[in-house]
Amino acid sequence: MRFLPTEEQSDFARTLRSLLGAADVPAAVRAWAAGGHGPGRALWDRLAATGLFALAVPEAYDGLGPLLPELSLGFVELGRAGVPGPVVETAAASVLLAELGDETLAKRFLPALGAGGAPATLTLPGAGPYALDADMAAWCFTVSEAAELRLAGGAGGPVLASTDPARRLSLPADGGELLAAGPQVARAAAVAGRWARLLTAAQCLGLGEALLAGTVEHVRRRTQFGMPIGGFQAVKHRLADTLLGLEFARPLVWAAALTTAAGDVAAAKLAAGESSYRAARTALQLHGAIGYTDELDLSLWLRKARPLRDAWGTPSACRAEVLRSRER
Amino acid sequence: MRFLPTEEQSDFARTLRSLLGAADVPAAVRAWAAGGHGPGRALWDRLAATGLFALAVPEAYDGLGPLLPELSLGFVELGRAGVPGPVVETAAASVLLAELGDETLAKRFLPALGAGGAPATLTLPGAGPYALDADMAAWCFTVSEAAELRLAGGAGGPVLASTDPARRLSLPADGGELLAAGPQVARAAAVAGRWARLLTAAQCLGLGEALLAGTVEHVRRRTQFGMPIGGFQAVKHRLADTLLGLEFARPLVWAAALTTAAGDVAAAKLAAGESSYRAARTALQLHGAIGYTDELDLSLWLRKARPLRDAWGTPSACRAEVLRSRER
Amino acid sequence: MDLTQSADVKAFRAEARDWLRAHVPAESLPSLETEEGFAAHRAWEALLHAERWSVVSWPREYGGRGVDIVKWLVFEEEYWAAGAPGRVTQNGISLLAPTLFDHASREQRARVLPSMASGEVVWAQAWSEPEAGSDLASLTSRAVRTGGGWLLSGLKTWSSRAAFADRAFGIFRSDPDARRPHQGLTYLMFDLRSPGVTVRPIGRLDGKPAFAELFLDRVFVPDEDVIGPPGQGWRIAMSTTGNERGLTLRSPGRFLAASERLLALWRAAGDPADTALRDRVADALVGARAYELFTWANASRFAAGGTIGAESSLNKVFWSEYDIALHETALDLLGADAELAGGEWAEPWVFSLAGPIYAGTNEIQRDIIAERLLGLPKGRR
Amino acid sequence: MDLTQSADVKAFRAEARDWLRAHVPAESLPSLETEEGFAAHRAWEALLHAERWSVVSWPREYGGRGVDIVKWLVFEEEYWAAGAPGRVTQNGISLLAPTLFDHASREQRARVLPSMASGEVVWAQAWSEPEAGSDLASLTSRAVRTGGGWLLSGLKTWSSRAAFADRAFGIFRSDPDARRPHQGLTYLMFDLRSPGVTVRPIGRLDGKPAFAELFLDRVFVPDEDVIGPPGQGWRIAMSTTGNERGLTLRSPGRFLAASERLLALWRAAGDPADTALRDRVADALVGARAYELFTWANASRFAAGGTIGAESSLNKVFWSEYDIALHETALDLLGADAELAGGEWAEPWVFSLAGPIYAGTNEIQRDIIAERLLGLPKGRR
Repeated sequence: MRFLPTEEQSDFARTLRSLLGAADVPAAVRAWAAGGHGPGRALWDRLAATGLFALAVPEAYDGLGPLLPELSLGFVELGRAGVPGPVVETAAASVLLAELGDETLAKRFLPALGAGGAPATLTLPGAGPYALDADMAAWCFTVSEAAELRLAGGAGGPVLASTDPARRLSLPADGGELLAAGPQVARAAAVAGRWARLLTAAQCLGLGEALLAGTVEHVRRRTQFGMPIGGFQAVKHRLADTLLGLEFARPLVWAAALTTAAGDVAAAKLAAGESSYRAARTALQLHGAIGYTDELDLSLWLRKARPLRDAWGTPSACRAEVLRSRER
Repeated sequence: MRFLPTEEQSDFARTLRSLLGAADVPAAVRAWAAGGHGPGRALWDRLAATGLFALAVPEAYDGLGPLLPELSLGFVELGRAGVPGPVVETAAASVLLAELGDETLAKRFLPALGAGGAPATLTLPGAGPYALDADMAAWCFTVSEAAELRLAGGAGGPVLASTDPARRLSLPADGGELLAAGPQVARAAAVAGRWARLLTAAQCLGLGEALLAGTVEHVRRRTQFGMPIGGFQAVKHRLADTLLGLEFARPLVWAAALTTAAGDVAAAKLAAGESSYRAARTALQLHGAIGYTDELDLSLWLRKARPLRDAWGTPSACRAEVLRSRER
Repeated sequence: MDLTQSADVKAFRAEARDWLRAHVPAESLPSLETEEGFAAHRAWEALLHAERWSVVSWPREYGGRGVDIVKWLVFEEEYWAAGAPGRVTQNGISLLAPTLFDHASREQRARVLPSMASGEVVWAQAWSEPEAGSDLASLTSRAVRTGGGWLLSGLKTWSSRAAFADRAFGIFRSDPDARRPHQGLTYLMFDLRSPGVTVRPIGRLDGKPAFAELFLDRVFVPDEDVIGPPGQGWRIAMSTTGNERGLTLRSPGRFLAASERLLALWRAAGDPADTALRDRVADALVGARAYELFTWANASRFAAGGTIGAESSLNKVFWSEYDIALHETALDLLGADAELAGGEWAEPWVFSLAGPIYAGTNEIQRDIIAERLLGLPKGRR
Repeated sequence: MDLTQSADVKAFRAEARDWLRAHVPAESLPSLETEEGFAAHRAWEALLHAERWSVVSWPREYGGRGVDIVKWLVFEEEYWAAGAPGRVTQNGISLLAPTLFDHASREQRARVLPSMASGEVVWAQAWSEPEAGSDLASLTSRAVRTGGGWLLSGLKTWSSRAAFADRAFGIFRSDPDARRPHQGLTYLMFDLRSPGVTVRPIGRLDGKPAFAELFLDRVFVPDEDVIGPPGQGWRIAMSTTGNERGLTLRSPGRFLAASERLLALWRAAGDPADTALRDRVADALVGARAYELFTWANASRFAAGGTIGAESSLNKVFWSEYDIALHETALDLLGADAELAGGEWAEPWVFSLAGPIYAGTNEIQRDIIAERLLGLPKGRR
């Protein structure tokens, strides 16, 4: 037992981090929010080249996976950089199709999903009605309460503005091609939902870390009353608590990626979602008015924190799952 | 409308405060905890002489009341001083008997209750099974779920130690004289329960104020790292929040004493109970190890805060009542 | 100790309620942080003003009804309970007007207050600078003496609603040689359309231009627009910020109305089995009631000749944290719809997040509470 | 990244579990903060020691099994899951022993460790003084050189379990002329029954004598009981308090077991409709799991040759606040019975309340986290 990322895993995360650090992600996010997907798609292609999306696809279909630990570490970096787009949904759609065990469907969709050439979005029963970025996704999968998997014809209506404008929501179009139905779909959807929840947790963790790092930098620099505000004990303690929350969320994310147990995944999402939203609230308060503007890049992260806290499992839903997973 | 205590009301509170300030209440509390009720009874007699207990008794039965605002202001002082004994229960028993509208029972009990010569204890349906200080009470009233009011023969078993040893709990003896039964008892018990809840809220408020005042004094005096610990911002902010909680609980207690509405009483108990327990936790933390001993008088207040937070209505029960009172 | 209302107050309440019921727009106005919404809100202010509802507590000569604080609180309760629009004139009415009543000349009051009351002139505050936020005394914008007036230069920021407002007020460094940072400051009013003023709107988290930067380059201000003696700006401004934090900034009526809306949302959308959310709805109801009662007690103290000093910091911390908790609860009740920017709770939620920052950060307020109300040692502030 | 256990670890776990199942007393022992309970716990330690379970991570020569940190954590998990008694030897094992391993002579280790492992000698710490709590370096108790040893004088306080313990350890001012407060201190061990020692038990909130004051009046300590070089006590002690805060003070097994007990209580007593309490039970389960996993990650770092420094402050703040939240939840589940001092949750609740105070207050820990882990400016501490 060595409960730490391997050298290889750390290298992969570092590669993504440096790729994203060198890209102008904030510009891509702002363009995305305005409906200009070009820079975001270019970023997506570079991510795909690292093999990121292939980690969710079995080797039999030109993938590298399924490798949830690696994928989770990668999604921490996506969260840290604030990458826009249906990244979680694309990976979850890959899992759904791989779990279905339908050779034809797998061959039809998985190679393109793994190669990153076809961003996909997805709605699942019990996880909210809105599809993320259906206006740009190549495929929009939906699973109904009745366990029917369909390929919807994209967005069924206008984009509904989110409080994070880089999250473009819409209701999937009604109908569409019926791909599969029955208990196997329900089972595969449950697995895909767990992956979506975990990868969102990983994004939250990275997002929270970015918010904390940016705030630490700000309070060391910002001077009021003749001293850096980072020297005030109230500021120090609030940041200490923020770090604490994130540090104890991280191993939960790792463990959930190893066990994929429903209770572990819910615990990871709960802890990462809550601590990253707390990090956002702290960042806003300690930046003061400047943190409240949409001009500072910080706003791109701030606006993401609450929707991601709730996406693929609100804190309340995750707590309920933690106890359900312990029922005898 | 003048939502402030009148001069007369303030004078009454000041009288109690100075009476209790001059008495050695901590010694009485310690003796009480050890089963020695003498000093506590002497204190009780002096309180009775101010007319405190008569405020819960109608004038027709030698009382001065019912005057809930005055009584509530008085109970804030009892809480501040940490007075031991079934003070809330004695007042609530008076209300129960006055509300019953049974002339014989009223004449039998009310004059002695109002004069303070007969401490009484009381259990009501839905408010926990334990009677406070039944081992010393002159009368132990019980109302059953079936709305039977009985005069139990004192404690039905040994004193069960409370985490506040000055609260001596026991189950009332089974049986006893049946005093009344039926809907009138249920109605009177509901009114008595509201008074008990409100007077406990008032006690909590006084208790919290005493804890805050003692802690402020301590942190101004206690020096570490070459300065009073009250100069550290973390300490200052924690005490500021403690004050905030108490300051916003106080008007709720006043208003509930005026309206006696179930929702107002529940709100007062919730706010006063929670803020006084938070004051206790703050007091403990900021006193450090010395706050954790039973030698410091502070411990007498600290140990009371949690049981009083829950007595006659836990925070959860009070929240439920707040919403119930708003049902259409 | 009394909470009963006199017949006179009841009649006033009924009058206000009737008028509001008849006039509050059925559809909510567009956001007042947009040009279109700003104009619509200004029109609403004119309507209010026509019947003397815009500034009920002001003397009649300035457009008010001269009512006491009890009636002002009652009007606010009815105003917000009726779902009436946010007040675009708020910065002038609650920040500048109290200063004018205390420190301005009769001529200034007569010139400035009526058009403020009618919404014809909407005022923005010009306090903060990039390097002077919490540490307001460190501001560097200058007022330089010139013939018949002053020339303002410098950069002001976080000027709420300045994107669409008409005039602004603030303090400027008029004596750069003063020994201490809060000396040598002067309180002035100026026109946002004067030569030398450049207004750059700044987008809020939700993208709306809720405030602006003001670039000032030798902006002329005549002597008649100086409030109080030159050099006394800090003292004068502090009575204004005291006010901003105090009784008049956030009336209990707002939170009573918001908690009722939350209760309605809970009844409509809440899962009755979810006691975790139920408890938070209960806390919102209790908090609004506590704030209402705390305010009645303070109003009674006021009426009895008392003053409100550092207690206003308790007020500020309470309502700002309360407001966030209430809106977070609403969003949690909405589930997946919480995220929709067009929902009725989204904009007030974004607005609530700023509460602990503006009008003196809550960190500063807690310092004030600890030092002035509890007597703890002063920090290095 | 791996959480699987080797066959060897599994076998060790099974052996520990079997032994504990066979030997843990069916009835819980009386409180170890009473004389009777102290004796019962000492007897339990002897039983543990007889089968080398009392100090599994120590070398065999001192009574241990020489197992690595993974097996130590596994043993702790099994120990607490089995409902085994609190460890009366804990202060010696977790505070003094690490110092002895790092700084003592071979002779000292051979003399002190075996009787510590068996519970024959129970150790108390003697750190704090009335005026030196968080600010430990300001201590004034003295060690004065004398023939063949030192004479200790002064007053130590908050000495946990010293009411019934045998020996104590602490630091004393041996050079009153040292230039800085943390210089000129010496680390010594002494007998609580030596002439000149007066032990005054101090009652805890629940009345139990959980700690004591130690009045020392020229208490003789032979040179053989000085640990490390005289004058180096601060450096040596800091490695101990670092340890107290760190990996070994509160093993995840304790909290995993406590959260399981809470879950059982929830199933037995909880109202399934009360999701507010359900959420807090869920938080307790998640917190225990987080603490377990955080510890596995740190143990892996350890095993890879890393060290744990200021991270131990994260640990301390987490478990101390977690512990209170867990016990508050349990009490809230108990309703009216929460108040009964004889209930199984009452004593651990009282104990949990001290968590944010001892072993370095959480205020100090947060300062350390902010300064050493986040690089924020040092305060005036």
